[in-house]
Amino acid sequence: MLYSPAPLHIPDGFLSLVIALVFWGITIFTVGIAISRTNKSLGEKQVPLMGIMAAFIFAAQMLNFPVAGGTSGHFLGGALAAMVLGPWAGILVMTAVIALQALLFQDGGLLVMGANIFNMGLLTAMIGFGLYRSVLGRGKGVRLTVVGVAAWLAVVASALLAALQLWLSGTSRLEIVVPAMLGVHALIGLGEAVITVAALAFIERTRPDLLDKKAVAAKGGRGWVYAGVLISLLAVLLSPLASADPDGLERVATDMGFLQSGQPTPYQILPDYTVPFLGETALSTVVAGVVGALVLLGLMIVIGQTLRRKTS
Amino acid sequence: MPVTHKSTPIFTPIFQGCDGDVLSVEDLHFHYPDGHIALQGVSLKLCEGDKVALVGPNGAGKSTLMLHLNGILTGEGDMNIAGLRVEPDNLPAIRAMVGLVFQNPDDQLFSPTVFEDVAFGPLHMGLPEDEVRARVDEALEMVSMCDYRDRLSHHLSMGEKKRIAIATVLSMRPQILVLDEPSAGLDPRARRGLINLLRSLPITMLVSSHDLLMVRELFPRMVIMDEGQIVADGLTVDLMDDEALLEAHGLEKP
Amino acid sequence: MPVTHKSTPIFTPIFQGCDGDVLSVEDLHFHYPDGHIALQGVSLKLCEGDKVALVGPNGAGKSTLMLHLNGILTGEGDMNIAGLRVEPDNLPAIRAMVGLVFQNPDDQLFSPTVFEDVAFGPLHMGLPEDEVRARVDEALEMVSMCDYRDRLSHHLSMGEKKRIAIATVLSMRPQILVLDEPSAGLDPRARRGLINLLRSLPITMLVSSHDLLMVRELFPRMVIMDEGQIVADGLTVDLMDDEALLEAHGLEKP
Amino acid sequence: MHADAFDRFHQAESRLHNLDPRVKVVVTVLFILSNALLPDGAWSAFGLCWIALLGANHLSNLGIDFSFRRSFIALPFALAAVSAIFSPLGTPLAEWTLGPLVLIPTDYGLVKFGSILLRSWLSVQAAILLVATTRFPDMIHAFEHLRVPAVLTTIVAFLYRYLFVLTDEVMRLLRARESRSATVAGQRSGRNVVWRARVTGNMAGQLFLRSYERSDRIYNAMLARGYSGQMRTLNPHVMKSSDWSFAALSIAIILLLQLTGRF
Ligand SMILES: Nc1ncnc2c1ncn2[C@@H]1O[C@H](COP(=O)(O)OP(=O)(O)OP(=O)(O)O)[C@@H](O)[C@H]1O
Ligand SMILES: Nc1ncnc2c1ncn2[C@@H]1O[C@H](COP(=O)(O)OP(=O)(O)OP(=O)(O)O)[C@@H](O)[C@H]1O
Ligand SMILES: [Mg+2]
Ligand SMILES: [Mg+2]
Repeated sequence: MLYSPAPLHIPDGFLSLVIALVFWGITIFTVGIAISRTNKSLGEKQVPLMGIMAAFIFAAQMLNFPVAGGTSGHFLGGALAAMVLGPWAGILVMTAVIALQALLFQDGGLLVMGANIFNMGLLTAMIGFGLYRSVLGRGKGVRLTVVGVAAWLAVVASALLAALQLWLSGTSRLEIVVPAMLGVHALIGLGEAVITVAALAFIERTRPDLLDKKAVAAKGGRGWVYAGVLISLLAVLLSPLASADPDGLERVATDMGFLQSGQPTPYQILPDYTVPFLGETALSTVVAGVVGALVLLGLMIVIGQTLRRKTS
Repeated sequence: MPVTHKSTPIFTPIFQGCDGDVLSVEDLHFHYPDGHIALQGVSLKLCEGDKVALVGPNGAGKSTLMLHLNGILTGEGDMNIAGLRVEPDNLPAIRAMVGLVFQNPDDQLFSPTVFEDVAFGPLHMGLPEDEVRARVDEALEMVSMCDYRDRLSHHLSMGEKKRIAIATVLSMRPQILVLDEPSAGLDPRARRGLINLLRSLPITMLVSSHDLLMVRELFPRMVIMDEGQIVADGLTVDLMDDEALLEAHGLEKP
Repeated sequence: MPVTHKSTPIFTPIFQGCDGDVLSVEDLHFHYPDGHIALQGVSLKLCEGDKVALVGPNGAGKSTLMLHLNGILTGEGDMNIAGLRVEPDNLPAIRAMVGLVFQNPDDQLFSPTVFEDVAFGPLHMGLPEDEVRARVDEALEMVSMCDYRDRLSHHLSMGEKKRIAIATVLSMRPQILVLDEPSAGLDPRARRGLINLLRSLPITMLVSSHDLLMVRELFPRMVIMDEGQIVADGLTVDLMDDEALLEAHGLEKP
Repeated sequence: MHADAFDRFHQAESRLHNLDPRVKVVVTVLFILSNALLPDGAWSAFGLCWIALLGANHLSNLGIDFSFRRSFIALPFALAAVSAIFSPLGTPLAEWTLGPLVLIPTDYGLVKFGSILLRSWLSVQAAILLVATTRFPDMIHAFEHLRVPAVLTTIVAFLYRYLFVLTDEVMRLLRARESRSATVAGQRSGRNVVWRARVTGNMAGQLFLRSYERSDRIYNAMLARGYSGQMRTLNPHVMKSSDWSFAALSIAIILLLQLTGRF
């Protein structure tokens, strides 16, 4: 069968419970905002529009093109969805797609769905829309270049984050998983970039009304630009650090309390024979996770506020 | 005199004038991955210049057969196109010889402009740029759509899209044109235009259709399919008169 | 005796038997947001039990007119449905009276199961659950598809989808059934089934179609549209005989 | 593509098929959660989990090895966990040099790796069984009952419905492209990768526009039937006492599994 997306859908069992729950928390919160935002901007039309668009992303993921030696490039679509539909609608659309893939095809797990939605929906929306929004109104060359870079970065950043989640869960060694994931997805990202650029250029030519400056700006405020640029920079800085100097990242994580090296059960929140959530190691991991979640929540709230001010 | 078969899968072609020099299909069987049997022993021969209509009820296997003719689907059986066996190594060459036009022109037209779409085939064949341009112009000329060269395909009417869809394969200079339900969804005026166009194209043609009026008008030879088999193959005038035969296969005398 | 208009936008209805008690449209004008003028002065009256065919070339404005009949598009002009003016306040009541079936059943059937689709209309009218269930059963009965209640829509064949699409509006017990090209894309057998179904439904009907054979068989009255105007309205037998008229508007005598 | 290729539901008459979808969804999620909670190396608990799954398979009338036969979907992803074998913790078992890398598998790492695989494999089986015995529309109803926002469930319902329509479109687009991907003797065909990717991009753009315009038509069709922004649905499911007892039994079993894993 043709349906075979890139290996970004993490199955159940590969992430630790804390990581899975923390990302569920962030995802639920963001999707909640997305629902109310799209409800306001799209009104009663949002249900059919986003349902069909989700089906579009799903179907577009079947599009492939021969690369070389029998392999073929695929399309993920998160960045494109955010660029044409706006970030909030993009997030909802990707959420529906990922939920269906998990529920119908067991492609990606249920407990880790929060993380999958974050990686492939939220992150791609921030980078895709943020960077695209930053070059609105520029010349076509600049715009399309940035679109390509954004699409590539969105894929690479998703892969990087997935690798980091696997590492933080104790599933993979940093020095192996990061280069492996980045290597594969840096290539996949190239295909994604060309397809996204071509698709956007196509839409611009045939239905310019959907993509004119005003229409796009109305879908999300400048807050997205900051978020997008910030996340992109983070991805760009973190990737080489993680692949070239994994020990460095490990040290940083240890210092920040994400990892407790040297103890017998470093990655578990429920060490054997201790009451859940009261073990010393567990507590620190949970606290670290919560702190991380709060930071991200703060970021999202700031973005939300900016948006509201912009649109009102 | 039409030959009709009830359930014998082996078919004796009646057109013995040639031995299928352009296309010959011998006892072709095919089932879809889900197990559905779509073709069960189809044999068919086409000669240079033949214009043949393929009719039959929904689900008869017409589209499935057509997808075999340039190797998009591959069942069991023997197929030759202009002397080349249909097998993986020959596919690229065969696809240059069989021009397949799908029912819905929207599937056929995936580029933003008409020019890019008509140029896709020649470009993919690796032809030099001048040649590509010449071929595009020639193909558009044949369907009388020269003025549409730089238009966006998305905004064309159904009838225009059909013409362009035909041009996209004509630009590859095929030996055989295979059209899947070309008149579906056209209004009478556009349909009339299409009929005139098909009449004017000097090329071997296999056309599936539910439009028996068009079949009667345009195609001297008619092949009836049902349940994955060819149940009749003969002169259109003869078969159209056999109301019992038509009735038995979900058709209606026009 | 058919009345034909060349370019006078004001139209005198010939069916004076009633004064449009079910539907009356008076001098309706409409242009799309991009400026394209789709309707320029359409007037039409339908009486209880009328079965009227709406024919005309692609782009004549048939679908646009139909979208006005239950207020999805709103142009300038006067429209009354069963005595109710078409205006925002009356829309919910009007949508319950006009059952609009779109050309492509895949657009009409948007729920995963047949039951949910047929129940959609009654549910949105705010009927109680028992009533909804009763209506669904009644509607499926009318199109003879009771066994399909729990089937998944995407498993249906084209002809089955068309029937279910009609059931989705019958469940709202409409006064008028408005069908956009119901026979498009059907094979002869399914088309025959549809014709029998339409004949059996005891309800006022306005049906657009390119299928003049079906029109002749089923609809005593026929309205010809072209370029956003009604150019003829009369008995089908009369209009079908007027080859010059048909020819002038891209139609062909069947 | 024929619609059936995507349908994972398997028709059969069984206890599991007739169970209220809510119960099935909740029990499946609890089972997966319980897997995640089991400590590394709780082999007996993992074994019991599988026995519980076999029991469920048996109840489904689909064959006792039904979920097992289909459970290798997530296997490719196991590659990501291979590196866990070389954990810095635990007792080294060997030492392999691979170019610049020195790999030291440890007993702790092996246990970790094995546990990750088992957890994932058991969870996937539970999900497979859920999907095979529950029609997708019923699953959507279950989520509605479970208070997932209606917007989301409706979007997923639309996605499910149009999945088939749009993947069909994609299949036809791909076929059309394939059938014009010809060569002539002596020419290098197919141009370069960027051109091919661009054509694919055009196809994506084309598909986007058609989908977008289709959503307009669907919206019209909804309006015509009285839609005014509020989706209404009938929820056809009522919990029976047998559903309650199945739920209670399953939760008891899951608690038991947890106890086995911890003591
Ligand atoms: N991808 C597929 N998978 C499984 N079965 C298929 C698939 N495509 C078609 N079929 C089945 O194969 C049979 C032949 O289909 P085909 O499309 O060739 O019929 P057809 O003669 O072209 O009909 P129509 O007049 O409706 O176009 C049908 O029963 C159809 O349901
Ligand atoms: N959304 C739209 N925006 C702009 N123009 C449109 C739109 N929809 C239709 N039109 C134009 O309005 C005119 C009338 O279209 P309409 O769809 O009503 O024709 P029709 O009679 O139904 O044709 P057909 O037989 O092809 O269905 C056409 O010229 C069409 O191009
Ligand atoms: Mg066909
Ligand atoms: Mg129309």
